[in-house]
Amino acid sequence: MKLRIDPGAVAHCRHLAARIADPVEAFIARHSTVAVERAVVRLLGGSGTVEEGVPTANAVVERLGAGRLRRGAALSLGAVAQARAIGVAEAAAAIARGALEPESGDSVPAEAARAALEAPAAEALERIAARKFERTALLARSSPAPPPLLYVIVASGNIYEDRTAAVAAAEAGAAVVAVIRSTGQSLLDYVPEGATTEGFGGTYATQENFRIMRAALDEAGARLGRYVMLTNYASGLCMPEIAALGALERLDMLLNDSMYGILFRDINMRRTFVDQHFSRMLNAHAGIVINTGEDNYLTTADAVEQAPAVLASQFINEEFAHRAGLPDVQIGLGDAFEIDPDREDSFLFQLAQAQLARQVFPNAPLKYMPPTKHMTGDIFKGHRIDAMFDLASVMTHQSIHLCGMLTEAIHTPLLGDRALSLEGARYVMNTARHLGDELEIKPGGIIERRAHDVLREAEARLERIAEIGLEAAIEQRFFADVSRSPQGGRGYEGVFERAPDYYNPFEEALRPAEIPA
Amino acid sequence: MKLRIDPGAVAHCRHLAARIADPVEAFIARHSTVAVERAVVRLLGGSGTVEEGVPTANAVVERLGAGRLRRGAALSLGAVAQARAIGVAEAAAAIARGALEPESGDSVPAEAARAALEAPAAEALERIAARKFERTALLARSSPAPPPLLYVIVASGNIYEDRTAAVAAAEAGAAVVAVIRSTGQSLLDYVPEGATTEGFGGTYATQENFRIMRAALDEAGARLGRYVMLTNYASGLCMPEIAALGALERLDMLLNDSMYGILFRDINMRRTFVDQHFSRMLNAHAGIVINTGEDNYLTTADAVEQAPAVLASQFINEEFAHRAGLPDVQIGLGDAFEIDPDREDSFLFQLAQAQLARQVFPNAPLKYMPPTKHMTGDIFKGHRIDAMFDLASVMTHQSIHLCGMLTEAIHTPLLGDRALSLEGARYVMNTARHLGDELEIKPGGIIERRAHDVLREAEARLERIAEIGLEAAIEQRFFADVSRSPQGGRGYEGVFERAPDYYNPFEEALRPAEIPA
Amino acid sequence: MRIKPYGDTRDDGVVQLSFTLPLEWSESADEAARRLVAAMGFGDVSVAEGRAIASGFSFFVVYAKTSASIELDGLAAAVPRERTLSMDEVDGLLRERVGRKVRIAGACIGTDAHTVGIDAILNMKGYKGDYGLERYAMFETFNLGAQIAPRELVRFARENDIDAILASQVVTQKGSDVRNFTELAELLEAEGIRDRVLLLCGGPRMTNLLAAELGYDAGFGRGTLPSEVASFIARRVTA
Amino acid sequence: MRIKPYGDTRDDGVVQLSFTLPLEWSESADEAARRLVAAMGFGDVSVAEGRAIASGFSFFVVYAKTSASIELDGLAAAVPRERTLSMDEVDGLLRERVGRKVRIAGACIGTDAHTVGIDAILNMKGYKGDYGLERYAMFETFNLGAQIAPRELVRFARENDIDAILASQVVTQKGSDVRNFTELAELLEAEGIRDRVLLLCGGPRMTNLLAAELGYDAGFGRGTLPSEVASFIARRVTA
Ligand code: B12
Ligand code: B12
Ligand SMILES: Cc1ncc(COP(=O)(O)O)c(C=O)c1O
Ligand SMILES: Cc1ncc(COP(=O)(O)O)c(C=O)c1O
Repeated sequence: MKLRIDPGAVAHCRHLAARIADPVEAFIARHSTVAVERAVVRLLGGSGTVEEGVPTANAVVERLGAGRLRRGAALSLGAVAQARAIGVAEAAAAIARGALEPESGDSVPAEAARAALEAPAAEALERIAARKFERTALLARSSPAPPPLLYVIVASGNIYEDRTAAVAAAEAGAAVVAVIRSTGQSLLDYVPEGATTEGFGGTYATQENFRIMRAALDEAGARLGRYVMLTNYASGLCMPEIAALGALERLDMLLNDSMYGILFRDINMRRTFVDQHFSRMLNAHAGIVINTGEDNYLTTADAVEQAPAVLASQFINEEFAHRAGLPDVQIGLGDAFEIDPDREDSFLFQLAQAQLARQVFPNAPLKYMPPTKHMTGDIFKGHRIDAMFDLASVMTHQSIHLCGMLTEAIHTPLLGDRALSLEGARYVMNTARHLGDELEIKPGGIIERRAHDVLREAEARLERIAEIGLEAAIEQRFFADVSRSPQGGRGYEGVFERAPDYYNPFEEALRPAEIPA
Repeated sequence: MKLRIDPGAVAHCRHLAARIADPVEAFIARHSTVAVERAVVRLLGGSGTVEEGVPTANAVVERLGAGRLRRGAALSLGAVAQARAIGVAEAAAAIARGALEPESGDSVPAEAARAALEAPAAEALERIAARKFERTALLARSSPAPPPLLYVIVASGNIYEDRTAAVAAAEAGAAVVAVIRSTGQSLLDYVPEGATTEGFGGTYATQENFRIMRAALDEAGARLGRYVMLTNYASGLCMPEIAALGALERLDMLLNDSMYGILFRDINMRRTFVDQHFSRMLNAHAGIVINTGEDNYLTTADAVEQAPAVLASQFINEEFAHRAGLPDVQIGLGDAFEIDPDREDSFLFQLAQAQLARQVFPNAPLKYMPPTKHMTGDIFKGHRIDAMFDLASVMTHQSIHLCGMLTEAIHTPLLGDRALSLEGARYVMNTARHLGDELEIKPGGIIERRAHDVLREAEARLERIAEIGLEAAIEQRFFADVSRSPQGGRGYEGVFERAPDYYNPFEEALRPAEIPA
Repeated sequence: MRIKPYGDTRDDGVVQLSFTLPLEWSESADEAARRLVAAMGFGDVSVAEGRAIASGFSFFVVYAKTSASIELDGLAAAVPRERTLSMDEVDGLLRERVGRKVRIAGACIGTDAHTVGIDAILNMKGYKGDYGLERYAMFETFNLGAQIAPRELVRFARENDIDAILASQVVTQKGSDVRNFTELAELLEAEGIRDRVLLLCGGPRMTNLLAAELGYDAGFGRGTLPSEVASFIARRVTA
Repeated sequence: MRIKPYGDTRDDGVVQLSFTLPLEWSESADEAARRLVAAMGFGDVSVAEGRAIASGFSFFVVYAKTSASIELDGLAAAVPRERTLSMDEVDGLLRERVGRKVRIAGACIGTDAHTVGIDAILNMKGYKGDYGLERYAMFETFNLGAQIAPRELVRFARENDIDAILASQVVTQKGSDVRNFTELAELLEAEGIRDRVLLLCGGPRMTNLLAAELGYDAGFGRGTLPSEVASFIARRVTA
């Protein structure tokens, strides 16, 4: 099954995305955020909490103060460590506790401070690389089911129930398990600590929770003879920190979108731009596949109208990802099956959109999201809508397949719901395994015309965005029908201009030599 | 979506089917059965029951005795009527009651007896024609949903609950409602009388039950603005009588297969051949669409292996139907979606088979039966299998679509099951309405190769059957893996050779001038 | 009149159930399922499907008959359903009897960010072709949006002379909706302005009965149309 | 140990239900459904879907929590499950202890024509790769086929010195299976040969418990393998 699409238009879209990214990248290069600095602190060993449960990373950033922070948290930590002849991690812990004053490093020359950072920074990057090689080795021994990767979510709010659910899902055929975060976590300006058993509509993302899940899935994977991937959510006020923790705990995927927080959580856009860049550099190094959030555009607005916005956003997300050093195989662009199921020929439109994405981004592990908006309490009809979604996915060779749940409109998935969903997807995908390869799309027919229209319209939008700039475009509701201003939204106070001698050892080490593809 | 199939092979199959039918037709022309004669009595007005609930038609045939019957029941009735100067219906009733002796007409010349039959026979045929025109008029005023015709069954055992269920189904979108017969009715050598409220796995087919359903569906249809068709089952020991009653009560379809009773109810083959012929003549005149039973081959044996048998049987059923005067548009050839759902690419095989039937019988209202054999107590998976069936149906333009039930493996459909099924079918067919038209089958791919194989193999089987004869072929397990002998099975005692002056006014009137197409 | 579930015959009481048991599958697991459903009070229990879905977990589909029935008389009274007024009627009523715009504040409270529902009620565009409250001449609406702390909503109401508060909760897991709604109602009491405002809540699982339990004036569930809410407000502020 | 249904948390008791009510849909129909499920003894009743499916009929999907639980101890004993013997073991046992072929008659009784199940047990080919009784050296099997009246089966058994009768019923609507099975058992009693034969029944809804109630020696349900039946017969005729 192939669409005849205009390669010139596709190339032009990529060119426009680059033009859109340029000024944003320039901004990113000149700024940092409290979240980026906290991630640096964590990578340098600043883990755990101080009194009152404040994470060490937050306490350090707090105590360094705005002025010092402008040079990068790392530099202060290196200086204090150097001055006191202690380890950088120790310095961080001491500063966080208030046992050492940041001033105590002020006399140390930048050179020396940087030198003190060298070993711990290299060690952190090596730990991450080691986790990545671990994954590679485990994957090499794994006998996976045929693609796409069947992906399910767990979201009980209690990490131990989530663990039970995740293992059960793995046994029932899941290749990827994502732990949905508690509502509201993305608006917290810190990462909670420890194993958690209370959350609403999801479970807190914490380093300990990551560990618990990773261990359980490794154990299940060993038993089942196939590696089971673990996923969590980065986008939010703590994007870079979650990326750091995910890298350390061998998560395999992270939800990481260059605009999701802006549009859907009213997080400041500049904060998000800076945060996504650094977090993605870490994802790249960790071999973590990012999942972008274009599907969200379709859960609120009309899916037929929004298809061009999805495609335009995919080009932009791809461009930002490339600039952070992510190769195509780590860019899980989002899409969703959200067209009104009761619309005549809606399945043809879905095929057009999914196949278009497949051809435009041939090497990207496309993330295909299930029907959600049009799911109702009629679980029987819902199960059928999900079946059609599964069919579209296998026909168009999507890569990461989020299994739809028959109870989507009712509750976060029950253990039994997941089993039904996985069984259902396996049935549909197996019975129609090669259907897409055995059929051809009628030239000039409904499907092809629709794909053309979407591509043309995306191109037109990208052109407009390139003209007015991404910030203005977001303000003018180009995406998801919401308007956000450059200085509005949450977390803007955490964005700051870098001092001329700003230093971030990880950024230095991970800066891509050239934009990969 | 089109398969490239060899028109020569198709033509050859038809030619072989004609060769197969020839000797059988010769046999039919020389024989009649008690059931044919009872149908004649009924058409001539012999309705109701005599004491002990024995139907008048049965009593008449009984009292006429074998000798007289060989000339056809009509002739005796005409003679008695003539001799007593009463109506033919009156004669039948009197003979049945034992109030008149059949001998009382023995002196009447055949000429005179035939003359006495002329008016009542013509009147019966006109009544049937009037019901047919009624249907035509109702259909002309009807605004049907897009094809295929959604067909559901009711089977509570109680005609009044069936009526409730049928009206509810019509409201939920059914275009055709079939009342399944009680298990065992097809082995009764008489048609029960009156409204019935006790049956197992179905409801008795009686003239009164037909009336009750017809009235209810006419009423619902008027309210809904679309004609709702009524279906019942002919094949069995009373094929011709059910055909007669169906004609009189304006049924729209009848299950009527030239071999079903033989294979699945162990009814004698010669009995069946003779019965099916006359019953189909009546179906033709009544404008009733027949439904053949090839789907049954697949409910017991392996559906992949049996596909050629299905196609071969379709050719044979078509040929017999043509010879009874049925035009293509009244020949609802059966097929079914019964391949093991867990077989890889099974959906491709289903498409191949359905599309092959569509192209080989372009004008036949194909009857597509849902998955039954592989349905289990897992109603959720079952609902998905049914969804794929619905999809195959709309993609290949099937005509009469028997909605699959998620509870197929559990119970005869509940009222709610039917609603879910209809809703599900509507969803799938609407969302993929033009999918079949917008895709092309890859030349030489899995689908096309499978269709070729089935056609070739059907041709080979028809060749063998033409050589050895249909009776021998049935004995040698060519169909559904069962063996039946020409003189074995139920009802053989009811087959008899016609006397040289055998007379059946309806057969005379309805004998097709030439084989229609 | 009492009615029972209808399978294929009046009063047969047929019900379909499905559930998961934390139990390794075996034939005795099927029997466990059968006994469980019998213990729930059902008769004619038939385990149509029972199978392992993971180690230590089995899934079941069961059909059974209930002897429970429900009395219909009085039911309509328990769920009063007044005729929905047209936009003109609502505006007319308010113009005549209140004589000024009724001030409405809506929000999706707590950490809940599902604004589509409350937007559907408030925004101009409305829902399913039914215009939202913004479109009414006699309403002045303030849509505070997502993730609004109850405290913030109460402060806004006090500072802006709000007549009616509309709170939405879509995430219901572990009773988070009940918790947030309760907090809002209690804060209003604590601030002493509960009787000055009309307090409405809504969300896909809300019912009038639950709303009453929570101390709200009304609750609106799945499929609510803006005009139904408008009618309710108009009737209550003019009652 | 007692267990309860598992939704997403141990012992949460979550159950899914669906049913039809003979009731025109309206919001009060949803409330009727809620009350009905509450009357069945469930808590936290949430009507996820309620809608008209025909005039006078509404369909509902409900999630609710049950307080019922089931005791696992002793359950395994109630559903005894002996190890299935291999074909060689069965034949060996019979050769040694009976010393002649065990004569088996099977049929689908009454008006039921569903022979696939009994064929699966009896025919050479068997079921799911497990050979049927015909294949065993020490069984002599007679498969009478479909729609065999109980009387006919009894006559056959008497005239042919049958050791074990295998009766199948697939159509279960309105209790027709129970009726036919009962008739068969009573006829065997009446003819005085009940204790001379081993009497087995089977079908998709059969359970050992139901079989015992009907006066049968054992009952076999969905998914039965021929070897399980063979083992049972071998053990019982040599016990
Ligand atoms: C769209 C959507 C989202 C969007 C929300 C965007 C937005 N701006 O609203 C996005 C993608 C961001 C999202 C995120 C999440 N979601 Co969400 N989401 C949905 C979805 C698909 C549709 C909800 C919707 O828009 N319905 C349409 C509106 C019109 O209906 P409604 O809300 O019921 O409103 C009507 C009535 O209830 C009533 N009403 C509602 N409020 C009020 C208030 C008043 C005063 C009145 C009078 C009436 C009224 O009137 C409305 C019109 O009739 C549902 C699944 C589903 N199909 O229902 C899940 C769902 C609600 N989400 C869920 C969850 C858990 C989440 C997440 C935690 C992660 C996840 N699993 O996806 C995050 C966290 C978000 C957060 N912090 O709250 C769960 C909630 C589970 C539960 N019962 O607790 C659901 C059910 C999905 C699931 N099965 O897991 N989600
Ligand atoms: C195949 C089939 C047919 C075929 C039967 C062909 C044949 N020669 O058997 C045909 C097409 C002819 C047919 C006709 C009808 N059928 Co039918 N049919 C089915 C179907 C699809 C599969 C049954 C089957 O073969 N199962 C496979 C076998 C291997 O499983 P099994 O029977 O359970 O047997 C196993 C065990 O139970 C056990 N077992 C069974 N018997 C015995 C006996 C002993 C002694 C032992 C030890 C073990 C044992 O061992 C077997 C192997 O594990 C079912 C639906 C379904 N998916 O289940 C409907 C179904 C059984 N049919 C049904 C009905 C009502 C009919 C009809 C009345 C009309 C109709 N609705 O189709 C007619 C009437 C036939 C009649 N007079 O009995 C209903 C029964 C409803 C009910 N619960 O009462 C069903 C459930 C469909 C439905 N939902 O309406 N049918
Ligand atoms: C890209 C992306 N990031 C994060 C999230 C989750 O964010 P939150 O935890 O704020 O609900 C989503 C939600 O689906 C997403 O698509
Ligand atoms: C052609 C045909 N006739 C009749 C029947 C029904 O026959 P019976 O009433 O014997 O079950 C069927 C069953 O599906 C059939 O396919």
